[in-house]
Amino acid sequence: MNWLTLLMVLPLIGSVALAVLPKENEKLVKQVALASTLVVMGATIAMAVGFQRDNIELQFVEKYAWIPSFGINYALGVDGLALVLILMSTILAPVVVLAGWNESQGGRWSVKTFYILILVLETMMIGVFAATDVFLFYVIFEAMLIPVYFLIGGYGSGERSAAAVKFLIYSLFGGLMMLASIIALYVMSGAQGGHTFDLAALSQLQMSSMTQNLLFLGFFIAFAIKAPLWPLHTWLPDAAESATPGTSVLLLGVLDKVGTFGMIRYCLTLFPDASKTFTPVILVLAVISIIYGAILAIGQRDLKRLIAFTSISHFGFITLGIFAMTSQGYSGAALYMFNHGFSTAALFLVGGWMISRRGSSTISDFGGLQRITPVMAWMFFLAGMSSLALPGMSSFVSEFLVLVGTFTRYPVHAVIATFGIVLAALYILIPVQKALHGPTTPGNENLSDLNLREKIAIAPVMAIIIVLGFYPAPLLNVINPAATHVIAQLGFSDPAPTSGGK
Amino acid sequence: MTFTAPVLNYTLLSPILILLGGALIGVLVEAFVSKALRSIVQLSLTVGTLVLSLAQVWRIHNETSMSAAMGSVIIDGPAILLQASILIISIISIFLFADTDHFTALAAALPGSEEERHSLETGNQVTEVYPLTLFAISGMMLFPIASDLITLFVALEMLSLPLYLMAGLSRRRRLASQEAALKYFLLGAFSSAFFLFGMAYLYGYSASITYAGIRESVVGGSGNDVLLLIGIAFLSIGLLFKVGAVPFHAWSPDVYQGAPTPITGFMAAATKVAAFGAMLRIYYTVFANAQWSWTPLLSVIAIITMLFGSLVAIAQRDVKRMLAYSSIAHAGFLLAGVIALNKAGLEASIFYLFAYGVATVGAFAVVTLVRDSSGEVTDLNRWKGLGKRSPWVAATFAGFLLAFAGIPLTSGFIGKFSIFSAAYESGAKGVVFAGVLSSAIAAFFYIRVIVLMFFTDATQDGTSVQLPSALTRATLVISIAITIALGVYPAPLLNVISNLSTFIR
Amino acid sequence: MMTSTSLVYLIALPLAGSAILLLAGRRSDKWGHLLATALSASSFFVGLYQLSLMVGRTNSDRPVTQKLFEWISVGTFKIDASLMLDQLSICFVLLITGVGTLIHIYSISYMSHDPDRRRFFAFLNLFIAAMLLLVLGDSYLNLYVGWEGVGLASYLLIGFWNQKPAYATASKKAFVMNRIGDMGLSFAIMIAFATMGTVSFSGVKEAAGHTSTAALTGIGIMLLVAATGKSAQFPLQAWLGDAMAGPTPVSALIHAATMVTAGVYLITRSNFIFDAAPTAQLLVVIVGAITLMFGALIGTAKDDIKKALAASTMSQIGYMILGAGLGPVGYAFAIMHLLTHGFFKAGMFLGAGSVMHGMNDEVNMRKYGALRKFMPITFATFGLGYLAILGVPPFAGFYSKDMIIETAFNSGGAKGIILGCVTLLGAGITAFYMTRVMILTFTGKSRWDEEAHPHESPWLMWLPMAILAIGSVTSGYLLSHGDTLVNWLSPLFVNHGERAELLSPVVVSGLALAMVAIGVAIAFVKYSRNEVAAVAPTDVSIFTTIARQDLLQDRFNEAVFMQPGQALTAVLVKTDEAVIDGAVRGVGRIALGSGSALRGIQTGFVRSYAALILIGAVALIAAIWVVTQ
Amino acid sequence: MNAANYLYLSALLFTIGAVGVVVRRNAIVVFMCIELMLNAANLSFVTFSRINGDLNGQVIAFFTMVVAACEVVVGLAIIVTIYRSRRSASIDDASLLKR
Repeated sequence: MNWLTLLMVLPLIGSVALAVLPKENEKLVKQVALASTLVVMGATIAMAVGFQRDNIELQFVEKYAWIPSFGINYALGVDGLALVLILMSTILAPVVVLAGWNESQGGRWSVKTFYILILVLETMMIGVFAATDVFLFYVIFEAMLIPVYFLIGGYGSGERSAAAVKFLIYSLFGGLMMLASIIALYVMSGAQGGHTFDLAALSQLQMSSMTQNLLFLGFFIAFAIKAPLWPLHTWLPDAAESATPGTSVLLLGVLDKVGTFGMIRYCLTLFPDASKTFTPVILVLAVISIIYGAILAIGQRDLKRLIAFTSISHFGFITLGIFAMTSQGYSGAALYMFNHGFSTAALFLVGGWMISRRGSSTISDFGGLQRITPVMAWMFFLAGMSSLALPGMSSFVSEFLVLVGTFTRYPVHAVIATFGIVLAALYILIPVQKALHGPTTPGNENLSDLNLREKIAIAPVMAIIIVLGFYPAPLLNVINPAATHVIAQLGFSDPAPTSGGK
Repeated sequence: MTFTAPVLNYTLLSPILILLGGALIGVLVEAFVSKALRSIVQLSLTVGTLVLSLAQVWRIHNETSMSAAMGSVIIDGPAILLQASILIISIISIFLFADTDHFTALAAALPGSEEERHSLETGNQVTEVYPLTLFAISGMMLFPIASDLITLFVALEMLSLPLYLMAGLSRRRRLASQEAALKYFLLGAFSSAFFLFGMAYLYGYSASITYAGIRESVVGGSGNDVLLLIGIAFLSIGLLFKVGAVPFHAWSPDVYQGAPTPITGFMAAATKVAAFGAMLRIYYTVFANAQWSWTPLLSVIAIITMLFGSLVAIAQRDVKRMLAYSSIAHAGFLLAGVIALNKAGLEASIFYLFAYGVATVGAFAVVTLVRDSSGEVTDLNRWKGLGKRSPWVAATFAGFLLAFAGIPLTSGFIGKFSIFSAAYESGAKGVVFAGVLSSAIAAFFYIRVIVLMFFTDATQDGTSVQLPSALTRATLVISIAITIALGVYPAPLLNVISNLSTFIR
Repeated sequence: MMTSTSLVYLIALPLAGSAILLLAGRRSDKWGHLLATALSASSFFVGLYQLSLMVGRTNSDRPVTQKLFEWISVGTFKIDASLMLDQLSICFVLLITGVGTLIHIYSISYMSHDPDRRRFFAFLNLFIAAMLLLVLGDSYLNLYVGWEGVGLASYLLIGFWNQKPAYATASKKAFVMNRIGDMGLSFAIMIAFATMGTVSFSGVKEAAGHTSTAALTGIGIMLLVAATGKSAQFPLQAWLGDAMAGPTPVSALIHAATMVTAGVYLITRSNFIFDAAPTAQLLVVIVGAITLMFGALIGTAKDDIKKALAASTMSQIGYMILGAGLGPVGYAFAIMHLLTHGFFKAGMFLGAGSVMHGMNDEVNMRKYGALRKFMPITFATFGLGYLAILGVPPFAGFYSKDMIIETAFNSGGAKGIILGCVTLLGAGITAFYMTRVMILTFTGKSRWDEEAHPHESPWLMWLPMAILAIGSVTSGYLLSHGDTLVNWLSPLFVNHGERAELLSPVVVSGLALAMVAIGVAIAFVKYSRNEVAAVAPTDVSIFTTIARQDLLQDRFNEAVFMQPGQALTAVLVKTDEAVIDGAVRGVGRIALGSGSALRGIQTGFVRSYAALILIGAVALIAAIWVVTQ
Repeated sequence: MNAANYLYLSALLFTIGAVGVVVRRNAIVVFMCIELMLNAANLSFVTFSRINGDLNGQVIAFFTMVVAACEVVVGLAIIVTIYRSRRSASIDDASLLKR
């Protein structure tokens, strides 16, 4: 049974169904959208159940010729990492639909269009993680931009079109860098036994270290833009500020993961040596992102921008973990990707509710919410705690794994990165104090607290955050084999205890 | 010395002969059919001719590898493909001619003269554009299959002269239109002089006017290289002029803007196919062995062309000029295919030519729809909010723009990928990099237009989208369908191309 | 090691309590506080039960563990969620749950008028659970969870009335400064894992033997940093004073009896590291010494009763840290002082709360006076606590504090002398400022505002105070009689041979009492003889001024950390906009500019176009010429 | 006489023509210059035909003349219309389309 194709087709069916529905009946449109995302989620979980943990091979593999004359296949398959990310995406989708029930109103186009875009995007989100053919990956990687572009530009707020363009140009530029590398790979594969885009085959290519470095950069720049790594991050705050909360969740929670996912799946696998060559630089960039993002977050006045910058900091952690080349770092990073998806979702959704109620996203416009809207305030607080990786929250496990894993090989980087956790306390508690504590500022005396729909939407997110905080094993068991596999392939093994040189 | 009677293979020539016949009939129709029926008759005649010719091409497509007319033309795989592309593109663009509102009622009449007004009122619409088009097409058909210099030159003029005239036929802004014609004509003639001079030197170098003969001397390396090089250089000027490569591009923005939009679309698409077709044949067969001499020059020109086209396009405020510059940039990309000088390059170029041609026709078709009381509106600022007023038209246009930008799942991406990879394979890494870079720049202005259409609010200035006529709609639907189809599942076409595309030498 | 199945209930009960109360929301307003109290109490009884079991076993079998599940396992980094209860942690368990329960009871009445009482109890339960996890975790990482858990609880409770901006700020300050400490803890864990490959107490204890002193010192110092954060030790002490923003029961439980002593627990628990890392150990002592003086000095100048007590807490914990820094001999005494302090300081805080309760939340002691008559029970319990903290025999403090002073003297060499003197001096100052508190509050003339109607608190409040008072009278004797505690704990610590005694216990006690007497005397002279101003006099010595400003600790932090930090933030925000994003936008502008520049070529004149073509041709010819030459 | 000289001559004529196109304003004159270039080309053809000793060159020359004639027709037609509508044959006046 072609699970992955099924997963990709289901949302498309949903979007087609939406297309035929009448524009006017918005309620029905939303219900259908929600239903289809739920179906996809169910299917994904059903698939995940059948996943064999300890098998490091790709699973649920599918392969059909697509453009034979270029040796391009429609090839899908998942390892532990991809599976986890697909799970995350498909769980987040219904949450976003439910949480952003009304955010599609007041857009340039109809509610219907909004959800069609969302569903198309979901298909691509699944495909981009499942693709095992580099060309297919690239196609989806680029095509994904279009729906997001319209989601931001069409339904966002403020300088939405400018932000959308910035996002698109940035990403396209990165994408073209990657295209150049892909072309080079393709040509080389032709020279070395037949044109192909099969990831496994390409990873066997022989190439001079010079070439490898250049091609690596081509890929890495694209991914460093996606998962905003300092200094390629400036599109993210604008995009997040303008996009609707739901879009932001998909953008930061899922799409940006493609960047870090790509670093693992493509940079490390295709260019092991180059990866090692560039590791020092990348680690520094990662550490800078952690600290820089955190400090900038502290300095923000706008709630959405603040969240965006916290994400930049978090992506720094993920990158750090990936390139630490230890099983703890890798598993930590992988788990981090998953957790970040949910803690960012929590922050953005609750933040979004606060903003839509108050009609402003300036932090200082809030105040004393804890007295007026206790539940909403609590949810925001919990989301914040998860974002600053409080023990007991899932994000703690991943963050600590990253730090420990990094420390064993790159102590200095780890130590600097750890300062991020103090800054995290600041960038969360400052908005918490301004928005939730203190006397009620005029203008939000009679904001309404979360309604049932919103509670239902946020509950699973919180549940996941907390449950995984105490019991991350289910995910770790899936990730670990992949982790050890990749690390081993790169010729690394976890450093043995040094006994401090005694 | 004795003359032998020429032996002609009419089957292989039939597509062209059909076109010429149709054109001649068209002239007669123009003379004798009543003005009421004229347009409809002309249109159906033209379309019929084209379809017939296409059918003929289909019939001969597998009896290829034969030289007709005593080796002065060659019908081989690429020839078939190119001719087919030209015909298909012509068919979908001819639909746009149907809306006579584009064309002056009486080209001979003075702009704004009594005479003109009268013929407008009486609906005395001359329709010489159709036969002209057919003549041009037949020239285009001949251009890429010519295999000696005479035929090449004649074909060049055959396709150029009608186009010069057609550029001046616009009903609105006639002064500009005539100016376009003048510029196109003067510069065209100028460049063809270079072309001719180059021919002379090639003849001098090889003592032969057939491709085969010239290639032999090139391979043999006998003879004076200076003659050869000057020959190649000047011949190239003629060809590069036709495809609009920098610095021989200057005519294209003005002509594209001045000419009636349907003509512009037809010209931009079909001429490129023909010119590049001829170019590919010449460089791949005749000059292949002198590669060392021309690839560097061509590479430089290609790089300059890509970057120039993309950069200047950013600064345009007129849709047609913007498309003109984008077509310059695309000429640069296509040159990469010529430089590649390998089978992959040939296949890629042919695919690219077809895909790009179709998308171009479609794009200009959209341009014909955006109007106000005084005709077409090409000022980009007045395209604001198009997406709100008529989402489908805007979406279609966006589709073509994305194809131009080479976004995946559009034909443009496959074309770009294949042509760049071919160029890279032949070691032209610099060209590829420039190509990627300029694609990034290009993306910028394509997106700008999309933003204008979708994300900015309309200005109330009477700009409106005319409801597309059935034929225009057909053009739009066909071209967008092809554009998407070739992006999603190009395998079939690519297979056909790779089976057919080998030049007969 | 023996395994148990019931340890988890210690934590589960209060945790469940807080969960229920938070999720049930207003519905549980009626019975929430009762449930919370009951759960806390039941947890205490579980503790007693465990103790009874433990006493019944032989030394070696006393520690028990319970593995709940595998928490994190990646490569060699394996952490089980498992608990360990041994002689050390049982002390804490009983202290936490015992005092905790009393304070629950106290709060029922104290918070009865607060609309959010339920939330308050939820947080209290949360705290109890976290604190128990802290002391029961069997590895540094499990401890870390509790460590930050109590931080969270303390944040929530300090900011319980966070509608007052000052209080909200106080809670934020506490959390952030604690986070700095936590960072130290995570460093310690990382080093431990990198060098020893394990982070469980037992594992580290084994590995410590064959690990380089450098590494151990590193770990030790980082643990010390953690301790300073949590236990408000120098240099991370600044948050404790502001933490008094929380309701008084909180100050009693968290910021006097239990949480702030976590640092002492950490150091004692890590004895195997510090014993092997003398440098770190020395630092511990120094930190302790500095803090005990620091706190004492601040205490002398505070007019806010709670802040005065907070300062004394800081100083008393200084004693404990110092004690713990003195190595094997010191650990037990540190713990003993910790326990006794738990009683008398909690008692006094509750007393202070009771006073505030009667004086409608007035905290300024200059507005008290002569309350002895109006709240006799409070006076009695507070007084007993007072005697205990002074170290007057036979009250609790006498045993515990003198032990530390004695050990300090006997720690050998100049170090011993210095430490001894510091601790002695500290005792004196303590006597001074505590006497000051007593006099200002309970004796002398009344200096209250008109609307104040002081009255004794209801029994729900004085009962816990009374119980704690009994504790502060007897606990010292009980724990030290026949070295009960020392022997109880001894299996945990490697015993070195007895050190040479510099001074005999008797002498030390004599000296200590002398110092105390002096301190008390001065206080009497200063505050009892002459009139106390209802408003703090401003014409005071520079020392007083500085002391009133907590020895400028906040000013220092602001000048050195906050202001530069804020400046940096501001600068970065600007540069991100101007430089980094500016660069990107710049590229765009360049492209656009060059585009419009190149447009110039398109002049519109045919002849210039022809010229272009001609130029192109010439260029080609030139190129050819170059090629053929 | 050395045939090469004819080549030099034709090159010269070609250059004159080319420069003429660039420097002259009157459309007719410009057009004549182009004709001059074409004929220069013809001259080379004929010369080469002489050098190579075959007739192709001369055949082409004839073709060229025919084509040139067609060009004249088209060209004059365009120029005349422009002249009629603008009352000027200066190609510099026709510069509506630019940039």
